[in-house]
Formats: sequence, structure tokens, C-alpha cells
Amino acid sequence: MNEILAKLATEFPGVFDAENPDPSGALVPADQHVAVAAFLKENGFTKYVTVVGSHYPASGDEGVAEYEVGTVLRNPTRNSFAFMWRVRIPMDGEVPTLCPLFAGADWQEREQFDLVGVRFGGHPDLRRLMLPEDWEGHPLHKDYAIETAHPPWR
Amino acid sequence: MEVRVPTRPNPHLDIDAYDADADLMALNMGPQHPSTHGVMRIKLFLDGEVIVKAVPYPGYLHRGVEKLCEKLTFVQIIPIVDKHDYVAPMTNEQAIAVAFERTLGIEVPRRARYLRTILAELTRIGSHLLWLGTFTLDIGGTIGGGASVMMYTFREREKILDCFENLTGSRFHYNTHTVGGNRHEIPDGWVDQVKAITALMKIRVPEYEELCTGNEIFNLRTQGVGVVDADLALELGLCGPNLRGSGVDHDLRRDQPFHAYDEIEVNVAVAQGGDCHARYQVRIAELYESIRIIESIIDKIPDGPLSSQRPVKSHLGVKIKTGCHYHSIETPRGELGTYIIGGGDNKSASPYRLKIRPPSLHSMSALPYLLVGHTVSDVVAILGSLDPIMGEVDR
Amino acid sequence: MGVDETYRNYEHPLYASLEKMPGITVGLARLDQLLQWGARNSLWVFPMATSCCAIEFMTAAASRVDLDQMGTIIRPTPRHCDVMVVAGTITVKMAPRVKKLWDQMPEPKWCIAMGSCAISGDFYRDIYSVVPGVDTICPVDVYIPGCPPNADQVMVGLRRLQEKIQLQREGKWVEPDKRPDDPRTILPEIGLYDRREDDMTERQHEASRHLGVGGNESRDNDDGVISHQGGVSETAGGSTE
Amino acid sequence: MIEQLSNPWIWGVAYGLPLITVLMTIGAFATWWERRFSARMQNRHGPRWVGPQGLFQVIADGLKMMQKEDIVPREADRPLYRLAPVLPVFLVLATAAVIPFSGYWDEAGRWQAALVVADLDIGVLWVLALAGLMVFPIWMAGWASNNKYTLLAGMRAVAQGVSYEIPLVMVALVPVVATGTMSLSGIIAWQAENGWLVYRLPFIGALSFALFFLASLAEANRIPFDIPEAESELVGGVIVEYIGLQGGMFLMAEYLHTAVAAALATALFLGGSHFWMLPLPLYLGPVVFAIKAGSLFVLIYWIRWSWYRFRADQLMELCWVVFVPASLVLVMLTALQVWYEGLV
Repeated sequence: MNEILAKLATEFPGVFDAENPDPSGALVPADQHVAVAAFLKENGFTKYVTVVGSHYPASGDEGVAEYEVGTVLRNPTRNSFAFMWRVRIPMDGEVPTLCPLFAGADWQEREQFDLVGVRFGGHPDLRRLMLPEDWEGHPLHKDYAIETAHPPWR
Repeated sequence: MEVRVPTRPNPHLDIDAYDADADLMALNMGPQHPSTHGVMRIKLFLDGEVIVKAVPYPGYLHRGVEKLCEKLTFVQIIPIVDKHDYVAPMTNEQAIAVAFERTLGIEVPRRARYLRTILAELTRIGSHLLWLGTFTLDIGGTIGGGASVMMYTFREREKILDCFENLTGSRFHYNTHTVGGNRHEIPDGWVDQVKAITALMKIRVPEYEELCTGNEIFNLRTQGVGVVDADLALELGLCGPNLRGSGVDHDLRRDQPFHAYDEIEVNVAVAQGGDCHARYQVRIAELYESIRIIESIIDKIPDGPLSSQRPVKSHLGVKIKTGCHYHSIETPRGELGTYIIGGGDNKSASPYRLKIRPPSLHSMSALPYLLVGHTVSDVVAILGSLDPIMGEVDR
Repeated sequence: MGVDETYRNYEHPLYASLEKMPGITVGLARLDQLLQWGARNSLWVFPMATSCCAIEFMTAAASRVDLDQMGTIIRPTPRHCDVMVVAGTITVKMAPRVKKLWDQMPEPKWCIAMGSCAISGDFYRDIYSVVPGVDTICPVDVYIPGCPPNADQVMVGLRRLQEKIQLQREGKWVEPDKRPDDPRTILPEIGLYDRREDDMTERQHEASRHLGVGGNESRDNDDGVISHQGGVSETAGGSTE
Repeated sequence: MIEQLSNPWIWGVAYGLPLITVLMTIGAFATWWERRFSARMQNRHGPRWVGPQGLFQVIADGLKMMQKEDIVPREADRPLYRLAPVLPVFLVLATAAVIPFSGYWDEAGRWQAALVVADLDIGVLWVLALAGLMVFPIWMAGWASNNKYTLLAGMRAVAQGVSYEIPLVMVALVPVVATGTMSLSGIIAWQAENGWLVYRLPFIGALSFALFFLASLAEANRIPFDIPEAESELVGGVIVEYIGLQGGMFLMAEYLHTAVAAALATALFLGGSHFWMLPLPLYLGPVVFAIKAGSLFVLIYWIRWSWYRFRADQLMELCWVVFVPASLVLVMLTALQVWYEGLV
């Protein structure tokens, strides 16, 4: 863990901190997202694990509603561990896609787009994955009521 | 039979441009189809019987559990995740329990860790048995040799379910794991029951092998079909037997030990080739390995408490630390991870966001790459060999 | 049986003479018993197997319980089947397909809701994508409770269906009171239900009251309220011919 | 009365109708038998609650099928859709017309085949021609149902049926070449006098018998060659859309086809109802015949419940790379041996 963090800290100064790392994963600017993933892939983190979007509604009058996208990669060797970092974007922003790097990102990002509503820029086929095509809204929004009716079926 | 050179097909093939004359036949498999292992729909574009493009549509079992989990506490979440991978519910509980324990820094007593290891391995046997049954069912037909193998594997799986029922009182959805330990004390005679199962399985598994690889048609149907190379497998995030079938020596039981796996030796089964037959070989080898692991520790279950936490009705008092946490264990299908974002502003005992990282969804996302160039008959073989569980894919 | 009554001519002299033939009523009654016996003892199952219950349903067909004992075999196509066993959660995305497959089954047909998800939606009932019970889509004859029900309970459910078919064909079936005057659900006091909309329960009760078993009469009473709910198809052939 | 029976028309009706009844009964109860047999293989019970040992299960199934609503898909080709279920049963029963189910030694010491509806001189040709026609109803059903699964199943069935026709015809020529007659009674009589073909021609006979048996399996769409009906991928093959008795007719035809294929193999290679030295009376001939054919029938279902199925292209490969050349070689070897030994 420390080894790769040290490498990342020299490659991306100011983003990763090797001395006292953020246990939740470093916050990476959206424009360096793909570069970090590519660097990690070259350094042994070849297994794509998951991408998680979450919605942070605006708090108070000042705040901006944001999406946070966490990405997890893993090195498939002995002493394997999962490495994760996060990207925060405003709700109308886009996270660059990892599809060219990891084929598995295709479906994962579609799922997060479907459920959370994060848009992934450059995704070749950003459709809904889980819900029907004509669904309105993104269920994992914090302001989406869980009991939302969907006539005629419920 | 020579192995087809895996060239990576384009899953986003523009079918209108490819097929300007509209000669291709679009065939919908599913969502209700005998071989889609639940409710899965695959749209196949066929040139004759050869697949040009395959578009899977999951989501027919999307039950919105992640939304539900944001409103529940730990105690309430654990029985719910039982229903995801309904072939191996035990490891599902373990995954979420381990994730919470690691997030909260709760120590699990050694006795509970050993018990969990045994339960996980028994679940692996049961899950692989069911997989073997349904896989041969796909290849051999519901009225045919496959059905016979399925009946045999279900016969043995019943014994394992009896064993679980003896321990937890439930056949299917156990709710036996809690944060910090296990709920149910080992009953009298349970250890002997487990020993009887392993002794029986040591006789039965060679019989299954004889029924499968002893049959030339089985080999013909599986060898060289659905090849996924190691690079693609890793990129797609395949895990478990599907990844090891592609020749990647990676198993979380050994590489990132949980439960009691740091105290016992795990031999990881790896097969080369990446086709359906390799995945079959890995699973059969894992059956032997699980039997061996259970036999090696069944007599060594240490004494002591089963849980480090006081039994409480609700963990409402326990707050998850703020921040993101990702923890995963190896289930029969591979890496089952849980990504937890701790309760917003430390006010809630429920997670702010909880994402299950299901191994089956990644297996499913391999389908557009694997199916192209094969025939309709191979679809069921490939789908069966990937061992997807739709409850886990859709959640 | 979809016999069109308009083509029957009871005035015809042949009918009158037939009616007076000695033993004809007894013979017809025997014939009807025979047909009823046949329908009862050969229930071919179409498994609408979606989730966990599907595994228990497979177990029921496997060697310990063995549904084949009572002549039940599992066919994958709705055209060959008499009973649709809904085993598992039905989601909004799946519901149109369930309805379509149910319509494709030829009469006479029955439906069994297996497991709590199919009966009521279980704890997924309140979730945006889950249909609260399959009886909001098609009429259900037998409910098999459990999560999932044990494999032998499936066989018990099928035996109950046999009893029901026998009673129905003999005209002795009494429709149980499915619609109490004051429908209510006792909700557990956990955090989830605090935010339940006030009219949510009411809406779901409304949906299940107008549909399901014996829904035809109630549909006639208040007209058109449930037009969007699908419900009992007029005939299965309606969609195809 | 007895003299009138020599009139082929009267004989055809007087013997044909009971034969059809017996065969249909066998076809129906074969389903019960198969379910019990497979259940036995799978540690189950099989149907056993309906009637004694579940024997009435077939009757219940039939009664149920009669009561089902009759649906024709809207886009279906109605005449073909209606015609398709009737033809297979008809064709299979017509095949059975030329098979002699019994025989006896006459005073001159010659074997006389008996209990045959129509003792055609071209019996083998008749059988093979009807087997070739069997492709049509399946294709009709596949096409007329207007369903993509049935269409795929129909296309597979045509490809398979036409391909396996060739080795079937070739291997059926082995008895014809060896005995010098195309009449099934003639072939059986030759076998009764000279020994069964399966051992009379060393190696060639046994190989031809095996090849004929396998090709008949493919013709009858049994596992491992049952890709037209592959339920796990094509849901139910061509009978997906057929309801009640119409689907039941297809199933019945399949069982009948299997039974007739076993009977044909018996007649062509296993000496029909002849059983070496035993001077069996006429009425025991069918019993011997049934024992022989029944063993083959059991073997077919034994294979069915323990093997997997081929893929379509592997099936074609097997036919054109193995079966067709092997059958050609077998016919030539037979001709050589016949010429060498001067058998005819």
C-alpha cells in the first residue's frame, strides 16, 4: 500500500499524500481521474473491481449538490489489496470514463448512471442498465422517495 | 480441438451499419427462458446460427436493495443480503458482516472465525454442486443426461442444507452471522454431520467427474468455447473460478485472508485456457479443496465465545465511521465486496451509501465478448459456465 | 372452458330428446368427473422462476420431494402448461412479461404464488421497482407462504390446488373472503415505514382489492377504476387470435 | 372367412387396425415407462400416485390435453399449423405397415414371415422414403408457428434429417446387398436361414448395425442428436406453440418413431422374430420381436438419460466426416464379401 502510494505521490504531487493517507481514498480532480487509473494499471493494479457513485445533496443555501465517484482497483497477486480513490463533481458535471482502460467499466458505469445519475463523459453506450428505459429519475438520489409509484404495475 | 484465438469483439458494434440489408435475425433469449439462470434477457443478432452481436439486458430482478439499505441498520441489513446470491446465502452474510467488522474495528472470536470458515467452505461445495447440476442441465437438456447429473448433485446439496438447518434452523436464509460473531452455537452431533458430508463428497465428486469429463460429448461442448484471456478477464473484473479459469492465480482466501484463512493453507486451483472446460476444472478442483479444508479444521474448532459483542436487539447505537470503506471476501463466485460510506454527519446508524460489488454482474458483463462467433447452443454453455446468479446481478 | 353460450340451442328437439334419454345425466356426470380427474392429476407447471424460490422449486422437482410423483412435470413454454408457479420477486420491469406469459397460457389455467415476494412483495414491497404481490397482475389460486417455502410445501400447495380444482368443478367451491371491509396491514415499527406515504397502503390495498381471485365481480361493480392494472384477461386467446 | 383374409385389403384392415391400436398404446404408455425409468436412474420415484404405480398418468395427461383451450397464433400459417401435428403419427404408423412381427417354418423348411400388414417387395425403400418425409411435418410446424425458436428448430431439424438420411440409406443397403432382396420379409427369412446379419457378416454386420442404430437415433431426434428439440436452448423445439393434444401428437409421434426405429433395426439386423432353434409358434413371434426391439428401445432411453447433446455443427461434422464415409465403406465391403462368398 505504502509503496504504491509513494509512487503515486511522486507522479501526482498534491493529490496523493504518502505520509498520512486519507483512509477513505484520496480525492482526485476529475481531469486526473483517467491518468491515475492508467498509472495504477501499469503498476500492477490490473483487476477492475468497482465504481461507486453517491449523491450529496446541497446542504444549506451555500453548498452545491455533488456526486462522488469512488473507483476501486485491485492487484491480483499475493498480498492483494484494494486501492480506491474518489472524484467529486458537481451534479451537472461529467466524470471521464474508464472504458478504454477497463472493459468492465462499461457496465459498472452504466449501472451508476442508471441508479445514481452520474454522467460519465466519453462512455460509448451510456444507457440504463437495471431499470426500464422509460424510467424517470435516479433512485439512489437522496431526494428520491423509496416508495415511488410506477403505474400501472405498482 | 484447437483453441480459437481470442480476438476481442466490439460489444458496441453498430448493427445497422454492419447489417445494411437487414439480413440478421434478432433473437430474444429471455427474460423467461429455461437456461438463463433466472430472469436474464439476451438479445442476439444471428447470422444463420452464428452470433454477430449479443446485448444482455439485466435488471429484471432489480429490487433496489441499495436504496433499502440506506434506511436500515446493521442488524437489519444482514438478513436482507441473504437474498442476493441465493445459491450461497451464507457467504453473502459473511461478506457484509466482515465489511462491518473491519469498518468498525470489531474483533471476531477465533471460534466464530473457524465456524465461519467451515460454513463458507460448505457453502462453496453446495454452490458448486448446484452450478454443476445446472451447467450439465444446460448442456444435456432438461430431458436428458444433464437432468440426471442435476438430480445427483441436488441429492448431495440437500445434505448440506440439512446441515445448515441443523445449525441455524433454516434451510435457505440463515441470518446466522452478526457483527462481531455468530449467532447460533454449534449443536451436538453437528461436527459428525459435517464429517459425514465430506466423507460422502469424496466418493461422489469423482463420480460427477466421470459423468462429465468421462463423456466425450461434454468435452466437445466445452473445450474451446467461450474463451476469455487473462487480460480481458482482469479488465472485466471477473473473479473467482472464472478468473482462475483464465490462468490468473488469484484467490482472496490466500491473497487477502479473512476468517481463519490466515491460519490454514489454501491451495488455489488454476486452469489454463479460459474456456468453459477450464472453468469447470477449476470448480471441480475447488470441490476437492473445500473438502480438504473442512477436514483439516473440523476437529480444530477452538473453544470460547462465538461473538465478541453483547447480544442486543438493535445496533442502533453503533455508528459507522464517516468515510468510504471497501472490504471484500471470496465467495463461491468470487470477490464479493461491500463499499460502505459511513453515516452522514455521524447522525445515523444506517450507512449513507452501501454498494454491493457482485461477482456475477462482472461475469455477465463478459457476455458481449464471449458470445460473439459462437452458435446459439454455445450461449447456454457459456452462460452456464460463468455461473451467474441473477439476484446478485440485479440486486 | 371457453364455451360460447350463444351457439347453444337448448330449444332444439335433439336436445330435448337427449335430455330425456335414460341415464344421460348420470353418464354426463360421470364423464365430467372423469375430465375433472384428468385435469386434476396432470398439472404441468410453467415456472415463472425469478429468484430464491426458484432454487427451492428446483429442489421440489429433484429427488427428495419429486413433483413427478403426482404427475407434475415442468415445461419451459407457457403453451403446454396448466399452472404458473410464480417463484420469486416480480419487478416492474418483469411484470409486463409475467402478464404476457400468463395470457399466453391456454385455459383452463391456474396460478400459484410461491413465497412471500410473490404473495405480497415481502420487505421489498415498498421499494420503487417491486410489484407488491403477483395478485395485482393475475389471479392467484393458491398461496404458498415462506421465504422461501420448503420444497415439500410446494407439493402441499399443488395438492391444495388439486382440491380446489375438484371443488370448483363440482360447484362446491366457496370463494374465501379475500376483501375484508376494513383492509389494513400491521406494519412493524422500524425506521423504514416512518416515511411511508399516507396513501401508499391505501393504494396498494385498492389494487389488490380489485384484482386477484374473484376480482371479476368487484371489477363489474365499480367500473373502470382499475383500467390500468391489467388484471384478469378475458381469454388467453384474446391476445393471439 | 380365413380365405378372405388373403385379400390384401381385408387383411390390411383386419390386422392393421389392431396393430395401430397396439402401437398407439405402446406409444402412450412409453411416456409413463420413460418417466419411471428416468426417475429410477435419478433416485426419484416418478409418477406413482395416479392409478396403480402411476399407470393412469398417461390417461390423465390425455384427458387434460383434450380440455385445453385451442389457440392458434395470430400470425401463424393456419393450414400448415393444423396439418403438422397429424402427419408424423401417420408417417410413423405407415412405416410400421411393412414390418413383419412374426414368422414360422413352413413344411419345406423355409422361413415364412407373417403378421405384416403389407408385404411390399420394396419394403426397405418404403421405410426409408417415409423416414425422409418425416422432415416435412417438423419443418411445417417450425415454419407455421411463426416463432423464431421453432424456426431455428425447424431449420436444424431439416439439416439434420437430410444429412442423416444418407448414412441411414447407405447402411440399410447392407442387408439389401447381402440378402439380395428389398423386402423386409425376405431379409428376415434370409437371416433365419443363414444367421442374423449382425454376426453373419463378421465385423461388417456389427458395425453396420451400430451405424444404423445411431443414424436412427438421429432420425428420431433422440439424445445425443436431439438438437431440434433442444429444450435448454430452444425452449421446446418445434412444439413450442402447440397446445394440448396437438403437442401431444408430436410427443406421441416421437415415442412411436423411436419404437419403430428399434423395430426396424431388429428386422434388418437382428433377424426379426427368429430365435435360432426354437420352433416358436406363430403367436409367440411378436413376443420375441418385442423382446429384441424392446431391448433396443430401453437402450435408446438409457442413452438419452445419461448423455449430453451435440452442438449443431458438431452433429453435422460427425455425419459428413464419420458416418457417410463409414457407411459407404461398409456397403462396398459387404458387396465384396458377397461376391467372394457367393452368398446370393
